[in-house]
Amino acid sequence: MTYLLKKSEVNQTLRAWTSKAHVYAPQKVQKYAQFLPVGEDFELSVEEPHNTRFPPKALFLPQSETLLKYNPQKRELESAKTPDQPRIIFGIRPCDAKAVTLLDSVFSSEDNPDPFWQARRDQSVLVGLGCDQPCATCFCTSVESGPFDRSGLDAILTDLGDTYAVEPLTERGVSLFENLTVASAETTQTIQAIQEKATREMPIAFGREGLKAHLDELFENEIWEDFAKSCLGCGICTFLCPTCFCFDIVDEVRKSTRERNWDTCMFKVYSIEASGHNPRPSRRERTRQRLMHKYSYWLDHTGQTGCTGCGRCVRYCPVGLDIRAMVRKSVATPSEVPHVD
Amino acid sequence: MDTAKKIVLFQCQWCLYAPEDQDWVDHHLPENVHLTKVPCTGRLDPLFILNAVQGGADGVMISGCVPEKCHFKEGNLSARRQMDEFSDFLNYVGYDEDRICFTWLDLQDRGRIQKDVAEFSKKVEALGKSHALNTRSVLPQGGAHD
Amino acid sequence: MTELENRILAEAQRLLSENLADVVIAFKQADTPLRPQPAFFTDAEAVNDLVYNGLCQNNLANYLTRYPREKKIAMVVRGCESRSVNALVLENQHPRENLYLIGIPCEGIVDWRKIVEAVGEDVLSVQDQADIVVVRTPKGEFTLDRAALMHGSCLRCTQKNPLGTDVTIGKPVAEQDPHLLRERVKNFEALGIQTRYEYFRQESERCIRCYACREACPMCYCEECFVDHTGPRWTESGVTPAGMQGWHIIRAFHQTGRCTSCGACERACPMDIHMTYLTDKLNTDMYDKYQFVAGLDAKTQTPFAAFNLDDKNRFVAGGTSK
Amino acid sequence: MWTNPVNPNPYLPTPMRVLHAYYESTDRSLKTLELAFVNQQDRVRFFEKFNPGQFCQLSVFGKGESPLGVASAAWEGDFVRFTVQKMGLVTKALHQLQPGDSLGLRGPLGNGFPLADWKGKNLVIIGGGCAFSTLYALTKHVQHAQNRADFGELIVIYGARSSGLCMYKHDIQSWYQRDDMQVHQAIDVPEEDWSHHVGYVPDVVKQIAPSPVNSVAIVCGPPIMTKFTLPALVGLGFPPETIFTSLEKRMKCGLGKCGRCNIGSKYICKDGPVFSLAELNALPADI
Repeated sequence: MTYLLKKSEVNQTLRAWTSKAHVYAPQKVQKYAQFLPVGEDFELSVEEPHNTRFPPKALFLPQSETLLKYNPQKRELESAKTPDQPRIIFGIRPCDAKAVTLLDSVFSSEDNPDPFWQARRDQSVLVGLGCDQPCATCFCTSVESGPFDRSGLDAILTDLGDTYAVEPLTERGVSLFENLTVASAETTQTIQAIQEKATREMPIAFGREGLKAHLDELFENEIWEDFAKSCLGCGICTFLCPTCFCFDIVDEVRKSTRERNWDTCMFKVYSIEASGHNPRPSRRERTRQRLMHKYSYWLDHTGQTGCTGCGRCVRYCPVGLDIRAMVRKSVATPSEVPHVD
Repeated sequence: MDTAKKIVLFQCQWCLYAPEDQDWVDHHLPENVHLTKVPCTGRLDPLFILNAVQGGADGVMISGCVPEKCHFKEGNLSARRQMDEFSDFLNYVGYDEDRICFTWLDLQDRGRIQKDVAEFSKKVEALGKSHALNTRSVLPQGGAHD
Repeated sequence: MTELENRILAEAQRLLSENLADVVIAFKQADTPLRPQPAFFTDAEAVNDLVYNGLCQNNLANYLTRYPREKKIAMVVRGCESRSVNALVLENQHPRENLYLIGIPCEGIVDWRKIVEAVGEDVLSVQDQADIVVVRTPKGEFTLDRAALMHGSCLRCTQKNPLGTDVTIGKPVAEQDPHLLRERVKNFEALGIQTRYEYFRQESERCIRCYACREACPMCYCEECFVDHTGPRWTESGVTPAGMQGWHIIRAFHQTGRCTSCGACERACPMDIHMTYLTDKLNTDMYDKYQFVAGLDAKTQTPFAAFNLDDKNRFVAGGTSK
Repeated sequence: MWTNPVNPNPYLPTPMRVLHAYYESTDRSLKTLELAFVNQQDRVRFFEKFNPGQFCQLSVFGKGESPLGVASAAWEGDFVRFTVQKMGLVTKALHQLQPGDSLGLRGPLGNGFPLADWKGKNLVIIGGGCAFSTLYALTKHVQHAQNRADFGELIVIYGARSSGLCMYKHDIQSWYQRDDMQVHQAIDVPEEDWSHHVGYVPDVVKQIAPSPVNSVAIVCGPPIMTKFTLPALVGLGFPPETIFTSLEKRMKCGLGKCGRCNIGSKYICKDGPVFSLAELNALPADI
């Protein structure tokens, strides 16, 4: 069943939801959009053709989060609390929603599930907004996803001009929208056409066949040196990435807490050991780790590429390094497999 | 005393010549004044001052030796340039520079530190609680960006 | 290729083929038309994708400290970059004799964000012409006024012509009023202390601590940055107000007398945080107090590396400042 | 709105108390801590899972956590032993602990040695420096009367830079009296009153030349020692599947989440730290 949600009624709908859940939606911060809680006074910002600049993974894995607190009365450590309030996340793009499902494999793994991640995941309903106009920096169709990928979503919206077509995908999704007008069969066909067109028109950035094996063979190749030369070594690509999940655990002495902060393999301090030995001493190894983790190691772990083609790293790299071009250049580089005579 | 404004005193350990003065600083400072002794004002890093301010200091007082009387010859002179600029800079950012006070003590200044502390306390009291940069806080429940 | 690019290319090829340089650092057209990429040419035959235009937004002096001192480096420098090179030479980061500076009088850097704001994300190509910038997009061609696209730091630039170069390519350009920097600082100061703090609070609040500002800055070359130091930990590690404010205050302050106002930090920032207003203040103060401008030459010590008995004194007898 | 986690918080350390703390080396760079559980149910849970070769995250609150290999066998008693080399912030704080002091522990973490696969085999245990601590745990485990029959011959080769840096001196001295094992100790440079081997561990291994027949070799030591010992063993005829080593990397969570100890398809904390040379050869050289 597909429903119709008038754009003019979106704000009102979101506000109505706030009575039963925390509602998050993209809102303008300066000149970009970011997921923020919907309050009385808010301005939805979904008009940009692509995702928010700051990734919504932060709604599940906040950039900084308290894990433990010291209780001075009991003189012992206590666990930080987890949220148990239902949440509705409105307007998440399919690439970001898919990224959340990828991160589930890390944080909701059967051995040692992360209680903070788990609590937020269990409480959240994801209402996705499909991309009828993907940008030039987007490449979701090249990485097993697409502008209308349904992974992780409870409902998906398609822009029909002055209305959104709503396709609920789960029970939770249905419960949010069941009071709306049902779309006609004709409209359903239009939606399908829009979705297919968007998917079809996205150029394929690189071929994935044999990519992993090829990258593995390039491990010692000079190509990494080449990529790393202009790389600044900042954390933009990884912090804005919806699938990067590395974190650091830090004791904040003055606040008596143990916190975790996002961390990135692009920093030198990330891997340096107490002895002074650093397994990834230069940008060459660090750039390699970032790319290899996404396009090779993720496949080992989950069978899926650890990239959803959201394009943020491409859009915001200060030296114009494009991960798609890096992959293409890798593909074009012959691997030197040592010949056994 | 809990309404008194917090003051952090960075004291060069050589600047007080009279043992009674040092004893007063070590043991009899008013409760709202927190003492951090440094080997020389030259050891002061802007980060020390910022840490005090972020931790809620309503005033920061720095006491050191007069020029040419520095135990390390010229530590106080290089500190002067840096600290002067840093307080100008904090003022620019939004922390009132009147809340930072520098005092230089000489051999004949026996008994002056008590007066200086009292005077500065009065001044800070008049300025009231400082809010700018007073930001050290436990993360909100649920973490940042939630 | 423009005539200017041809001349830079010829010079790069000459330097490499005559073995006058081990590497030529310039820009090349890479993956996105909005941001040419820093390029490192080592082979005279391979210098072909070199570009130079207003979209070259990085400060190339940043890459100087990545090379050992013996390396002979040739580098394309604009006014701010030449000052950064001077500041680095002063700090013994590379011997001047192993540097060859190809100077280019600069017309100012075009801020790619302003292009995106004007025409949207999808840009096919950009042509930087004297007074206009022509942007081709799937929606059509746009002609934009170049002056309106300039990055803020370039609008206030005081040194468009490179200093102390080995060769200068292109005609010198007229310098601007050196008081533009001061004007901005004075205007900000006039806002009142609470407004100033509120501005700083809002700017720093958006920080994601990716340290792109640090990595983009030629003067941030410390082996260990103060935020990475763990014993003791100087600032809060997270994206907390204290952590983010502490980072921006101390990062700027460590640039006192060293910052050349190139604005690379701001251009790298993914969250559009304004931070040059902080370093501009420090630069203005250094000039007002010590008549010092960073990077004008490679000899004059920075104010914080020296002191004088007659310095401004606010250590007052009687214990009150001022 | 906020509740305690439904699942146990895996980042919460169990409270421990220091039972004994003593210096292991004459230069005071190595200190052994024997820790007791404050809560008995934690002890039960720990020993249910514990296997030699595993590690724990020891935490000094306010300083952080440090991954350390367990240096005791379960049968030794209701305590857990660690030997700590003073290196960084946390280990410095660990060195300052006195008996009675409290600290936190998360663990046991990692896979540990695949003892079940080694049943009936001869064990060649090769260690160097403070990394010998987990091998000490392995040796103690094997030595126990209940376990000894599970394994064939036991050869221990242990090298240190100098005699002053040799750990567990008295106990190892007593091993020479045992007839169920061979002990070889080595120091890097000659010293007076040193009656054992002199030289680097890889050379000592070549000299002793343990037989690869029905054997497994376990190597733990500084990277440079491991780097040269592994080929030495291969040279002696040990197939890569029978050579094991324990890797170290910077770690934070110890649960395969924080991403730091990732090497190729593996997380050292979760899939390791013990790997066979065959497994290592299949991983990228990112160590």
